Amino acid sequence: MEQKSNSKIDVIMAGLGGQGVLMAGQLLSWAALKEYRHVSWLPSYAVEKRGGLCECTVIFSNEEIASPLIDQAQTVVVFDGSQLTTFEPRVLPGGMILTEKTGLQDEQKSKDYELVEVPGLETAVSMGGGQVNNLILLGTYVGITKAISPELIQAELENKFGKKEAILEQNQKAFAKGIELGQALKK
Amino acid sequence: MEQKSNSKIDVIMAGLGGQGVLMAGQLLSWAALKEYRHVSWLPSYAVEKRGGLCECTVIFSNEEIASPLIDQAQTVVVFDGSQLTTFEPRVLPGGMILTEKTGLQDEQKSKDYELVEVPGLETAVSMGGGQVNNLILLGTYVGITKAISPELIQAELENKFGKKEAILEQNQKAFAKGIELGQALKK
Amino acid sequence: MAKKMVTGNPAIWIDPPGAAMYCPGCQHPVVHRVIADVIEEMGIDGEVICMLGVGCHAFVQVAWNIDMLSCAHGRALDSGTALKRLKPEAIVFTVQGDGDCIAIGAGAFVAAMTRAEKITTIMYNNTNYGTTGGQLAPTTLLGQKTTTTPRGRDASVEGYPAHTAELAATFRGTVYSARGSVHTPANYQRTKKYIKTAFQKQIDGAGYSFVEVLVACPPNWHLPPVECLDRIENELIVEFPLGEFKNEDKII
Amino acid sequence: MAKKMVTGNPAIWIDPPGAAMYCPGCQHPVVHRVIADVIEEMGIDGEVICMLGVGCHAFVQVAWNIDMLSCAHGRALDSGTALKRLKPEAIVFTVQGDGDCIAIGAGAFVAAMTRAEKITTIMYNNTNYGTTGGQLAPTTLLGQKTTTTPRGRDASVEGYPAHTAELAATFRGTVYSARGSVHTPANYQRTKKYIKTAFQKQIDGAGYSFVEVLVACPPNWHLPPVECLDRIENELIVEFPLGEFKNEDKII
Amino acid sequence: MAKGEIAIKENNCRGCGYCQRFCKPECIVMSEDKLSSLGYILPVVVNPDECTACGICGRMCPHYAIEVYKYVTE
Amino acid sequence: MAKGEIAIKENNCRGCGYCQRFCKPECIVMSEDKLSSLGYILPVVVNPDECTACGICGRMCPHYAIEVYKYVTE
Amino acid sequence: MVERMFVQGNEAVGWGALYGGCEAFFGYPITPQNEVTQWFAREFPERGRVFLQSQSEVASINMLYGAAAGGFRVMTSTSSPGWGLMQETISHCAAAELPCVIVLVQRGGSGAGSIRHSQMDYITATRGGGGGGYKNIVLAPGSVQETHDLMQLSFYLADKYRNPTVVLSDGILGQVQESLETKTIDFGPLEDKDWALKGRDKNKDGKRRLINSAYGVLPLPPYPNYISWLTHIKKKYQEMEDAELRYEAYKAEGADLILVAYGYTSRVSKEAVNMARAKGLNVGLIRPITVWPFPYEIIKEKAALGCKFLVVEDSLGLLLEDVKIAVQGRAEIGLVSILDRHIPTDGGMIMPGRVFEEVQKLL
Amino acid sequence: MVERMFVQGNEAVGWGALYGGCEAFFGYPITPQNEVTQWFAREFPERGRVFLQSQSEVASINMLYGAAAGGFRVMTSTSSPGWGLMQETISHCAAAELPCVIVLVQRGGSGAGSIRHSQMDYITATRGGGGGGYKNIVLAPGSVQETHDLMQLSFYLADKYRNPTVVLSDGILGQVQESLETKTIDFGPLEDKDWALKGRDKNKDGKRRLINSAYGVLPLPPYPNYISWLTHIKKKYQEMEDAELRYEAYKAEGADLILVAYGYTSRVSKEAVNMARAKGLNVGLIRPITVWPFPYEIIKEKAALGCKFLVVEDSLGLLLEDVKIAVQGRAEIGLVSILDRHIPTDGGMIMPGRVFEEVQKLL
Ligand SMILES: Cc1ncc(C[n+]2csc(CCOP(=O)(O)OP(=O)(O)O)c2C)c(N)n1
Ligand SMILES: Cc1ncc(C[n+]2csc(CCOP(=O)(O)OP(=O)(O)O)c2C)c(N)n1
Ligand code: SF4
Ligand code: SF4
Ligand code: SF4
Ligand code: SF4
Ligand code: SF4
Ligand code: SF4
Ligand SMILES: [Mg+2]
Ligand SMILES: [Mg+2]
Repeated sequence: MEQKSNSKIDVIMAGLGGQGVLMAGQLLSWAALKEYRHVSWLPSYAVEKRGGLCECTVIFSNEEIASPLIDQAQTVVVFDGSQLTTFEPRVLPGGMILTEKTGLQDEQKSKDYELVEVPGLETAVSMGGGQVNNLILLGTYVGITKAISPELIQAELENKFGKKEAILEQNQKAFAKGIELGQALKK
Repeated sequence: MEQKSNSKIDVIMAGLGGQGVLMAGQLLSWAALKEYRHVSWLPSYAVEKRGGLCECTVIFSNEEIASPLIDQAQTVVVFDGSQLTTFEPRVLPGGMILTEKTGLQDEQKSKDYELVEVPGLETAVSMGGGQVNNLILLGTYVGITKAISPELIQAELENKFGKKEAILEQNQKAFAKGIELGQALKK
Repeated sequence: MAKKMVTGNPAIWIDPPGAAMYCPGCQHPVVHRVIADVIEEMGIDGEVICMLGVGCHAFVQVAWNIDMLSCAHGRALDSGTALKRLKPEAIVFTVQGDGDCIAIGAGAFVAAMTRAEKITTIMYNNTNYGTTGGQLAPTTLLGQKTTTTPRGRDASVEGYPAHTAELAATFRGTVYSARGSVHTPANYQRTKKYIKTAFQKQIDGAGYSFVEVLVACPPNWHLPPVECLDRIENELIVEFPLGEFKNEDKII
Repeated sequence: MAKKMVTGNPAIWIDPPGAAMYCPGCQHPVVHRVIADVIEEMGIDGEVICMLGVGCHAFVQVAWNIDMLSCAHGRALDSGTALKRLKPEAIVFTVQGDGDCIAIGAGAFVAAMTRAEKITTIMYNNTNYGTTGGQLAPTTLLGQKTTTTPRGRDASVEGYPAHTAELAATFRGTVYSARGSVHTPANYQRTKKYIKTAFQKQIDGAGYSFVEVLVACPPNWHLPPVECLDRIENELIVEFPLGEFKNEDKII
Repeated sequence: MAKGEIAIKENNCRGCGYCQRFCKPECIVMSEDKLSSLGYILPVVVNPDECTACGICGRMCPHYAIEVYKYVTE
Repeated sequence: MAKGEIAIKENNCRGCGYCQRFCKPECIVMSEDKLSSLGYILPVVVNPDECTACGICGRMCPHYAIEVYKYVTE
Repeated sequence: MVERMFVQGNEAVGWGALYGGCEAFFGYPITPQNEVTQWFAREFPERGRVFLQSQSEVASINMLYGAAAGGFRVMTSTSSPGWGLMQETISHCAAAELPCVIVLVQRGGSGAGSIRHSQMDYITATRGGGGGGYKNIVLAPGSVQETHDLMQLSFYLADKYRNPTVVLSDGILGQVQESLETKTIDFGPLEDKDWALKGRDKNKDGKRRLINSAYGVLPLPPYPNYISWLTHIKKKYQEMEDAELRYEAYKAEGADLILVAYGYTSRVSKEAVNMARAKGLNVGLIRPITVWPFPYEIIKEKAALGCKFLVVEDSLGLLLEDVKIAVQGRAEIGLVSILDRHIPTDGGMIMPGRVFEEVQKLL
Repeated sequence: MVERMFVQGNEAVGWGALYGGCEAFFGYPITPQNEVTQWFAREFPERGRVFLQSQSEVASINMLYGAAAGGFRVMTSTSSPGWGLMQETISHCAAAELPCVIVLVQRGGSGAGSIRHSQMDYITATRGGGGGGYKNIVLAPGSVQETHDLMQLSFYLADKYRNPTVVLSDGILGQVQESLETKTIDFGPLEDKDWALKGRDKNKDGKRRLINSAYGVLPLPPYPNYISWLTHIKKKYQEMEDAELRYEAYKAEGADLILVAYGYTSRVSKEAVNMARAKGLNVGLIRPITVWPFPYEIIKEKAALGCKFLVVEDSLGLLLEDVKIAVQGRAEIGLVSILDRHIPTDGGMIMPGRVFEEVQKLL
């Protein structure tokens, strides 16, 4: 489900606190800001302090964005496989859910959307650390949907980690790996 | 203007802070409580702390008292002669103003009420102290209007000053003198 | 022979009959005079800004010819803090009652000293809430009768008299703390010196400065005015000793 | 061979995983354990009533199996005062953060000590506002970076660290004041003794008792947990010395 | 000989008696029966010759009722 | 010989390292790579024989992740 | 036992509280309610009940919070600036469902205001001035006797609904002295306060009690989440609204003009009604006794019958808002406001004659 | 100079204040507005402006009181429990006519409440929660950009009317990040603050300035008595009401159903309007930008045309009261409330789909 550039694009990223969900959404927003007139990023998380459910909605468009909160998005990226059923209702009919494979147990309940299982954590660990899985999943999302040009994200990573070269490299690699994964999963 | 017992009786007492206006009104209220089902006493004074205008309204009746605040009373007792004009509008047409003579300068403006001038302060000083003038004026009011039986006031004085015999006596004498004055002024 | 006025109305006094609002023998206006004298002598009447608390002291608003702000009860130090931060060149001082400063105002007081605000407080201690009719204050002496301690202050119920000047001295941000009185001419002069020193600390940017002044409140002490002076001498200064508790040139 | 549990969950603990709500290395739950131990050892778990402030300490409401009231920010001492006045037989104690107690709560704190309330306070000092994301507290050290002092606390702007236990000791109504820590096992034991003594003072009806405890807050100190312990040893106890500041059997 | 003199503004006076208490040379005493228009007992100057113009009575008067003047040779 | 033993509840552990810091006989060290389900580095018991059952690790653990048992002869 | 006395409204607060079973008073001095505080200082300790002067109104209300949590009948009293300071914790009391009584003797505002009477706190009393859209039950006495009676009712209702209750007085009602008959009024039985903090071992079920003003933030019983608490509280507010409405209708039957007033101005209005009736004018009065819940329905009914309204209120027009909501544009509404005060002393009061004038204009 | 950035609503508060000429921020931490305080801590000192963390919200507002008296543009920010604590002195600011800006990022109430979004402080913001029936001007932004813009307007209006102005945000608007273009907006000239305290010698006329929140208690200029002050203040409130009304009407022309919402729920409502329009339903939105003064007239007009209303509000129904006053019983009013929240995390939010559902029910 490749996105038409310049239309309105929305995505919900969801998972558990600590999985880098919000950061992935922000990188996407910052990048989108370079191409779109309007961008919104809305976080939401459980009241308990640490480790609860957590999500963010990212929308970009050249028209005014009516609401930064939406019931359902074109795409939902689930960062924790075990949460797939929780977030199934959040995808638009005909949309796509991209989910981390690890933890996945439940069957896809509704057949009304396309499910893509991403071996993100596995890949991340093989690259030297589970903590970059958010970049892998973001890359996969961008690779599949072409929501934004990957260079913009790479540039934002530089803005963010510019001085910390090792981390920057790790993240950029992970993101690139995600793009690859995405292209492999959807061709 | 003798009052019919058991009808509704109201009076405004007015003067300057420190002249014993409020106390006179309270003595009258306490006494009335023995004869009437309903009694109200409402003080009102200027905001500045000491020495400003000051008044209280006393009402007693066997019917419910609609309002403890009234625009005009059957009788107004003015404790400071110089304030007569200020309080003229507060008497009912056909009512009576009883005023302390000392300080009196202004003419009676309206002819719609009866004016009684009381040489209270003069009498009080002759009895040994200006500070009992409030009892003299109260006595005069009771003497003229028969609003309440004088014994009830005397009893309240005893309740109040019982232990301080000298003061009690002075006050009781002043009150009795007021009654006399009242009777003399109105026969 | 010519005559020169020695004691009249301070020049920064707009309306000395403002003193008419005080009860006979109240010493608030005496302290007002001390402060006015200091401000005049230091020549700072055009630069001071006074934050009034809520209490009998606040009647001084009809009197002093200086810029003044009447603040919320207990909060003059918060308001003064903010103004001083924005106008560091102004000489900002609060005048407050004992209740205003150390009952409802204790939070603001502790905070101002913790932050080492460069302002000055003069607190009038009459050992009760005069304005509202003579209730217990934190400064009320043990055994003292007030309208809310009709049987006298009882330590087991209402605790112990608050020692504000001593408390102020314990804070690092405080550079000056003193307690004076005006119950004798000599103490009048000493208090004047304390207040002058307190202002000077602020002008020097040293830190927070505080002066407590004991004042007579005849109606609520239920004493004739002159006996109030004896009470200050015989009872108050026993509990609340006079003098300087801290005097530093900078925060140490 | 049989096994006997030496250290497990305190018996008055309903839900030890409540500790899961704390950041890795937070020492709040360690102090919770100390208090629980004391309450158990004294056998008073059926009689104590705890007034919670607002701050990270308040998560303990999911844990202790005792009666508790969650109070308004800074006001646990007011609420505790009232309850103790009506239930003198209860053992009433407040647990509060440093911000809760000596910033927004300073007014209630000063008043409780002035009135010599027969209650106990345990204050968790993590030198910042942990709950709201690590802002300046009155206890923040000079130079310490917080989210509201991004350049480090500067004495000329934010003043000096508040010494709460020392302040408490200056009040006549306070019979006991101490500062402990749990950054070593020995200090854990000492703190336990302080808290036990504080409760005992209340049980004896002596007066107000207060214990401050230094605790690590790794995320807001921007240090790995074990380095927080070093910071306590090398920096905190220099500014905030440990020990008893007052220990009287009755108000003197 | 008097070094100065005082003027009592009777409308301001509230009869507290502080002036009497503080005048060292006892120039001022509270009258027995002299009342102000508001009814307060007024102080009177009994010993004008002894006045040193020290200013104390004026300073200690809470009601700004005393002005003190010093004689000066021009 | 061990005087007791400890049990680490790995789900509670937050990897702070305090247990390692405080165990005098150095029975506990933080692992290099053993992660809890929440991703925290876990401590491991390396020296069980030296455990004195002093209880310190359990008391100092903020997350109630250690239970300490003492061997007793019935 | 009935005792007859002659006391101020402020003192009737005390007598009502005493006979209503109040166990403790916490308060801070402020004009024009100082006689309330002083009454408790004088009368409570010698009866073994608790009086404590707080260090501020913030302290007063937090003392109520703590004492109410212990299951005690407690109250405070204040005037407008102190009322402002209490708002945060009144909201906490509402959220934690802690019963307590707050007497508000209104003075002129805003700010430090005047130290005399007014009726300018109507909206904050009826809507709550703190965060979160909670509800106070608000009782507005019209006389010294009713002050005494409603004080007792206020404790009953506070306990019944576990909710803060406000007794809304004013500087005139507080100062006026009238005859008062004191006695305990029986409103019926109430449930035991099994929810209160007594120390765990004294609880019936031996389980701990935890009282919180943030139900639903942590997953704790009885409201495991925020929405479950809100659902409960909304239902309670509806119950109070349905069951606790009280008002007096005076000569309102078939009236062409109805005065609406509470507190001291309701007395003034009653006099004005009498003056009008004496002149043959068809005028009545509706006096809300509970100002929350508010008697919207009866006013709406009267409006539907074509009657006009005159609000008599010592403010710039606050009760007026509620009357507007009730009338829904169907009738003319006049206002006699604080700007219509009269009498030379004291910044003035609203007098019956001025109200009657307005009545004549409207008819 | 226009700068484009991507920031939270809470940060837009800071940028708006900066470009609006704010000179000092005094505030106390509280969720969900901590980013506001932190923004000022980071950005203000290095620009030579004042940031000071207060010791409580009571202190914050009293700091505003003092700084505003000096003629400075000052502000604070808080959430619901802190808002409750500010009420006394907001009332003082209104009485003393001291201009200041208070940002209120609403969180769930009552009491300590949730630490997340809600819209439960509508009534206390628009009516004032302190003593005395004063009025705050209340601006309710609907986006990050508008937060920035209305911050600037708030300082202008505060100065123009010498009145406290509230910027009413919520936990969602505070957290959402959107693109923002910053620049100073010119609202026209204002008079010199000749009334401010500068130290007597700096005053134009060389005369002292005295600022008081109890005008009329002492016979001092400019209001020698209480009634003269009230007359003045009433006139001012009327002027503000007449001149400062602002609202957005979105597809409201000829609509059969009009949604009424402010803040975050207005965004949700706009989405619902779009959903409805896409289905051919004749639905529009009225979004009050000033919630006081409130756009009663336009709603009344629409009601007269026979249109229905749906209030969308993350509370139990507070804005609803104003819509009722406007509609005067002439039209059906629906409510999507806090109990209609949806989404598993965070106690829920009101979602566009839920609003659309209700729209369909009403049409
Ligand atoms: C918030 C608030 N609460 C209460 C009051 C009433 N009040 C005015 S002055 C005062 C006491 C002042 O006592 P103190 O500071 O000792 O001054 P004094 O009257 O003794 O000079 C009080 C309680 C008020 N104005 N504002
Ligand atoms: C009236 C009010 N203001 C602000 C807050 C927000 N708040 C919650 S906890 C806290 C700070 C607590 O700091 P501290 O007492 O040191 O406890 P810590 O979080 O460090 O454990 C603040 C400001 C609140 N809950 N209520
Ligand atoms: S009450 Fe006391 S302090 Fe106040 S004016 Fe009177 S004497 Fe002075
Ligand atoms: S923020 Fe600090 S004090 Fe709070 S739980 Fe985390 S570590 Fe502990
Ligand atoms: S000191 Fe002043 S007020 Fe007192 S008696 Fe002397 S002149 Fe009168
Ligand atoms: S000036 Fe001195 S000597 Fe003269 S009357 Fe006054 S106090 Fe006495
Ligand atoms: S009980 Fe003591 S010796 Fe055993 S592991 Fe724990 S700290 Fe080490
Ligand atoms: S002290 Fe506890 S939480 Fe910390 S590493 Fe050891 S077992 Fe884990
Ligand atoms: Mg005092
Ligand atoms: Mg802390």
